[in-house]
Amino acid sequence: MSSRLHTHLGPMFLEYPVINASGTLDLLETADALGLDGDYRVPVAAYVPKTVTMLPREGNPTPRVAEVAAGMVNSIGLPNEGVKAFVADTLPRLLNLTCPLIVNVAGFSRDEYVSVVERVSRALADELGSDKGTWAPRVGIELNVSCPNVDSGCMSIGTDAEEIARLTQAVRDVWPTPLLLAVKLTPNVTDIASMALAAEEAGASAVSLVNTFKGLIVDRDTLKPYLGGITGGLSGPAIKPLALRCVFEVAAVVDIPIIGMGGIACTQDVVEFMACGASVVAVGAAGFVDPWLPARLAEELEEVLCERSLTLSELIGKIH
Amino acid sequence: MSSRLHTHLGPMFLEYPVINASGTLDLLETADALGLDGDYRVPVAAYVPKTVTMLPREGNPTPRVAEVAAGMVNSIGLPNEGVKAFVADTLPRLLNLTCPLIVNVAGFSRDEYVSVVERVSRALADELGSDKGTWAPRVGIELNVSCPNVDSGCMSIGTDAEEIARLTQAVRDVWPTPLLLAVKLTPNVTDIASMALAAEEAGASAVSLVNTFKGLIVDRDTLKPYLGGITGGLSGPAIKPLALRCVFEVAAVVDIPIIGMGGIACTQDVVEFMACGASVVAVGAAGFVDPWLPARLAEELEEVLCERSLTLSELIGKIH
Amino acid sequence: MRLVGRVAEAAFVGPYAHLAVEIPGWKGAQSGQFAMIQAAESRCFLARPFSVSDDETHIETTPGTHHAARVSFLVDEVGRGSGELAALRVDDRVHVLGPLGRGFAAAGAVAPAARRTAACPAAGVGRGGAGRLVIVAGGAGIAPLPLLLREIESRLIRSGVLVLAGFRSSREAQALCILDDGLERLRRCRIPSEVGITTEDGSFGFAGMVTDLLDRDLQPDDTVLVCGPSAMCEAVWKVCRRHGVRRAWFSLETLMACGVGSCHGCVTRVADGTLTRVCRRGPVMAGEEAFGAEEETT
Amino acid sequence: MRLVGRVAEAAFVGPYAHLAVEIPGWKGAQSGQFAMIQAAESRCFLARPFSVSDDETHIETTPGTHHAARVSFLVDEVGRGSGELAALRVDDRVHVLGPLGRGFAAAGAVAPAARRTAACPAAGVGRGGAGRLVIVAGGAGIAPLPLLLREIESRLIRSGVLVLAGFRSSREAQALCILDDGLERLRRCRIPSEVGITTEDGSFGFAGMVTDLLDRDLQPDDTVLVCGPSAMCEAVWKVCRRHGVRRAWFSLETLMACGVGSCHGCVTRVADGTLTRVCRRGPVMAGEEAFGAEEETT
Ligand SMILES: Cc1cc2nc3c(=O)[nH]c(=O)nc-3n(C[C@H](O)[C@H](O)[C@H](O)COP(=O)(O)OP(=O)(O)OC[C@H]3O[C@@H](n4cnc5c(N)ncnc54)[C@H](O)[C@@H]3O)c2cc1C
Ligand SMILES: Cc1cc2nc3c(=O)[nH]c(=O)nc-3n(C[C@H](O)[C@H](O)[C@H](O)COP(=O)(O)OP(=O)(O)OC[C@H]3O[C@@H](n4cnc5c(N)ncnc54)[C@H](O)[C@@H]3O)c2cc1C
Ligand SMILES: Cc1cc2nc3c(=O)[nH]c(=O)nc-3n(C[C@H](O)[C@H](O)[C@H](O)COP(=O)(O)O)c2cc1C
Ligand SMILES: Cc1cc2nc3c(=O)[nH]c(=O)nc-3n(C[C@H](O)[C@H](O)[C@H](O)COP(=O)(O)O)c2cc1C
Ligand code: FES
Ligand code: FES
Repeated sequence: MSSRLHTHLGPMFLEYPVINASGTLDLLETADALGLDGDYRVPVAAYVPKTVTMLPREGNPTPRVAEVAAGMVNSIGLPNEGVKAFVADTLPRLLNLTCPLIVNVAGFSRDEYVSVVERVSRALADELGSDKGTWAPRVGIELNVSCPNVDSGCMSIGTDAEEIARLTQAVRDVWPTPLLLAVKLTPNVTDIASMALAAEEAGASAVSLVNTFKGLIVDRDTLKPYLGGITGGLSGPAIKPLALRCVFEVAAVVDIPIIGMGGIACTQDVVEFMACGASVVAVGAAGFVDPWLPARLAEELEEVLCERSLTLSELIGKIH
Repeated sequence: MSSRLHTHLGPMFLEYPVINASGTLDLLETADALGLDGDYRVPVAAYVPKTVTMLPREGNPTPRVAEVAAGMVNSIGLPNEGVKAFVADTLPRLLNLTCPLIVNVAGFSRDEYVSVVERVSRALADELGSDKGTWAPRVGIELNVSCPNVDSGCMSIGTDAEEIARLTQAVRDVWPTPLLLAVKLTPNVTDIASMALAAEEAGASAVSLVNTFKGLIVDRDTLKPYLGGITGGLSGPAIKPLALRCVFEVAAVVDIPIIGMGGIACTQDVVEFMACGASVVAVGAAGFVDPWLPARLAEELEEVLCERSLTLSELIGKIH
Repeated sequence: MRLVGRVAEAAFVGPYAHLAVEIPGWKGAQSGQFAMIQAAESRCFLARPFSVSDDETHIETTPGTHHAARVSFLVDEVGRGSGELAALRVDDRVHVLGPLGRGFAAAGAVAPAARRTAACPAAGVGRGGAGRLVIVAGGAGIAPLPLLLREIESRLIRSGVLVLAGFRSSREAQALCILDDGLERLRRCRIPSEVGITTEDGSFGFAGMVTDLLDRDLQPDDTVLVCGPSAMCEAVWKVCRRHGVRRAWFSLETLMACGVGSCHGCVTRVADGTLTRVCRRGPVMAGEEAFGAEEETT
Repeated sequence: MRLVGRVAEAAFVGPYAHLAVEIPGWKGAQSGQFAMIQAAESRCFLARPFSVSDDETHIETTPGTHHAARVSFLVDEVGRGSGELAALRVDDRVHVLGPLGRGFAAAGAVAPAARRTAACPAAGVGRGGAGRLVIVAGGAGIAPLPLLLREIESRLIRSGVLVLAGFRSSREAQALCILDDGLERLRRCRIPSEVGITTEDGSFGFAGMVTDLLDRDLQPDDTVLVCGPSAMCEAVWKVCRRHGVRRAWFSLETLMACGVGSCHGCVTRVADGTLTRVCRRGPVMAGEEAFGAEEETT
């Protein structure tokens, strides 16, 4: 893609400012499902796999997804192979991708987050050598402190500014600057700006906004909760105005870059998130309908920039 | 409507469990706009006029509304004639309606809320006599501590459980039991259940859930905030899963009735809110498209109850 | 009550969609009134305000019999809501709330309509005094004119009717065809009428703005009725002030969520300094009421 | 890449909508594969999974020439998404992601398709051994059968093909017509075939469930392929176990948000105790793999 779209996310060079939201694009599975070769052109400027936890997780009971007006509610519950299998089987394949990697991590205590990051670090040392400085353009960490679909940890950290600060600091100790450390925040709080500030002050190099909004679906037949996990997280166009407000509020108080997401489905959405202050945007649930959406939006973004005679950096935060 | 739908909201008898959400139905204006006589059949079981404040307010600059996916964002800013004109001109006309009245009140300090309620009380004493016991079936108060579209007061009270408790208590002193005192909560908090509990413990006889979710619209031409009030409140079907979750969470902890609202647009929505624990539901923005919607939904609700062989009280809270 | 209409005719006149909708239960509108309309299978949350373009509800064809309510709208496709309406086909359903608002008659611009008949009325009483009735329309602002012409055909307009319409280009000017019947009826009623057209690109009629044409021969005792974009309305009001015209009425456009006074979304600041709900006090307002009477600095 | 298809034919067969969609860029599907599809002007957020019912992509009419990709779907209208698809008319657009998932061939149920030709193939190699191929379908589960019949016409099925289809009533059974061409081709290829129909209300064929019919004459060496609601699949698996049939494959249905392994929404618990993504490991899975081999308690 044209140099007009080239950008940086902390120490990472990105060919264009559009990535995927964790848990909404499994690049390896998708490539396989669609019969693409391993070396096909990845549709994201950096790839964020689904959240990895210490132990393997099966996830929540079914049903796990339901469509609602202008979006969907999910209660997936972070199924994943656990960090051991992740570093052994998946990580090497992801490092072979042509784009940088942002490993999304969650835990049920501060120590667990730290342990997962340490495991990833050790595996990276094997793969990339022990000089962490050379990793910086290639690998980052995103801390998921915001999943509404698991019982403990996670969102309970993300709703407490002090906990966010302590966690960020603890992870920074094992994942030092200049490595990308993004903290992914939940919008289910009274004041998201204070959460972002806490992360920034504790050493985060970016914040990701937003995870899903906590919602509930009633089973139309039984009138009981429809989702196996009882409540779930709302995403899709329905939340866009709320997510834009979050980005707008956070951009007003932090200096670190924002990865904006929440309902992005078309190029106009990308423009709006960047105008509100996002340096990079992530496509979430809308990518289910079209896994190539991130790259397509980037191409169209370039056209918009031309039409409006704007550079990327002029667009970012234009609203303020 | 059939006795199957008859219900109570605290001390108030309601012919059916569907009312309007404050600020979304001006019954007098609508009747006039549509050329209806003064004594036409009101389309709500109880009428909630727009928020009244101490002083007249002009409201926010334009534009004040914008449509978004499955909803709208408003930044109206509580324009109203002020309590003096309200009690002099409007209140007497509203007391002539065939349904009970729930006066929605806001202030920019605790004292202001109390003063407005006192003004309304005094006017009611003139209109209905000084025996407050006789008012109970006819008039209630709803405290709006949740408007996201004004600078101070209001939502800053609604995000603080202690403030909610203090305010509720202070208003209870001038608006004593058994009079209906509903506290209308904002969903823009980390834990809405604790807000509802605070209101209940301080003497509220009902909670109204939810007011709008704080959002932002970007002007597609200028890339500046579109609404005159910068941010606004999201309502409509987009927020339904979030509002249902709020009702679900609050119903699990309080014993007072819940007035449920947020995206109600069809009978299935009414059923879902009641199943989650709402005793009464309120139609908000969907009533803009059809001012008769509340009464129509009530009629259809009756059919659903018949089909499902459920009484109203069996439906309420069925999910729990 | 919100009504359900059936699209009986759908055609394009230039870039605008012209819809004729049969609406059982429709009460009949005055020109300048509007309805909140929405395609039945809409992806929009809210209905949108559209002027009633023509309304054959109250027309007796033979004494005692009425047409089925048949209401026309002219839709300029500017976004999703109008786009859905413009895409409607015959037999599609439309939700309709209306008629709403103060039309030209209720605002005092023309005498309230007597029961109209399809045959040319023997006599009528206008309020126009000695001056002409000057109707100024811009783009899709031509929409309410067919119904307006219907109303004035039953008035005695001594000095005649001047219709000035401004368009971007000859393509938009094709919409003029919706006036053909009305102008023909004026002729049959011996009401002198004249039409002046401008296009911005000069591809049809006079090249320039409709205000240029208006400026040329406006008379102080003319009555001016205006439908069009806000900028045009304000420009016309300036011309009126300059020519000493005081009898001018404007159909205002703002964003409307409800159309019936509930939402306070449609407010505009009027001459007395207050914010007023256009859906209730308007959409038709007198120039002095809407824009005030301060001297222009031009 | 998500593809854009054009509806070339849209008709109802009984209560089901049968759509033939021209999809430029479509790669050709195996029976049992599905696509995520969505009407272009949809009010739904997500696409919905539908089995490829027939696919004329790879058929050479005369050697060296191909049909334009033309893919059929059979849509049972159960909610908003399927309702929108069922309402499509000729020339409407559809978004298509696919073909996706493991079909019958990839799951090992039938030999992978060789390049098929429209003319009857001289010979083919099946895997069916001595037994028959028994195809069991319930309701709209009949959808993938046309493509399945196409695939097996190029195999040597010594003991023939038995198609058992269960419906609610004769109305649903009208959908059988989508099998006419395929059955005719089997006949032309001299593959013995038989069809048994049941309806729950007895209004057509045998009265009862399709499993009743299956139970009557299932043979241990039969190969059973099943498409239908989950309850039917499980009931069929019970019958298979009872008759000692081990070669049975099922096309499973779960809720799917993405269809490509990204969302983890479509999981089902399989025999080995794990939750597996049906869109990736299925939708076609062997009976033992999906439901396990524990002895039935009946
Ligand atoms: C009384 C009255 C009569 C009218 N009569 C006619 C008529 O006869 N014919 C006719 O063609 N039109 C008429 N209009 C105008 C017509 O109502 C509008 O063109 C129509 O509502 C546009 O809707 P839309 O969805 O197509 O456009 P959009 O502009 O896409 O939709 C409007 C929505 O987008 C939002 N929006 C607008 N601009 C922006 C922005 N820059 N950034 C972000 N959001 C934005 C708005 O808040 C609104 O929610 C009339 C208007 C009024 C008030
Ligand atoms: C591999 C595969 C192949 C298929 N092939 C075919 C085929 O060929 N033909 C065919 O007709 N069908 C087929 N189906 C089934 C088809 O996908 C569904 O019928 C379709 O997705 C239904 O969508 P809908 O929007 O019409 O229905 P809905 O049921 O209205 O929509 C589904 C949405 O509603 C939610 N929902 C469902 N039940 C409830 C409830 N009780 N309470 C609240 N929410 C609920 C769901 O989570 C989902 O989001 C297939 C399915 C799969 C997995
Ligand atoms: C099905 C689904 C699964 C998700 N899984 C994760 C996850 O594992 N980790 C995470 O940090 N966020 C997860 N998310 C949240 C998204 O990354 C994103 O923050 C959210 O969906 C908002 O973006 P959207 O509206 O574009 O989908 C998930 C979202 C969905 C819809
Ligand atoms: C245009 C508009 C104006 C509103 N004004 C008020 C108000 O004055 N007071 C109040 O308590 N709530 C107000 N609300 C909030 C509604 O009462 C309701 O809580 C909210 O809109 C959610 O319901 P809905 O999704 O059905 O619209 C307003 C909402 C809208 C859309
Ligand atoms: S449009 Fe709602 S008050 Fe005028
Ligand atoms: S449908 Fe998304 S993982 Fe299977």
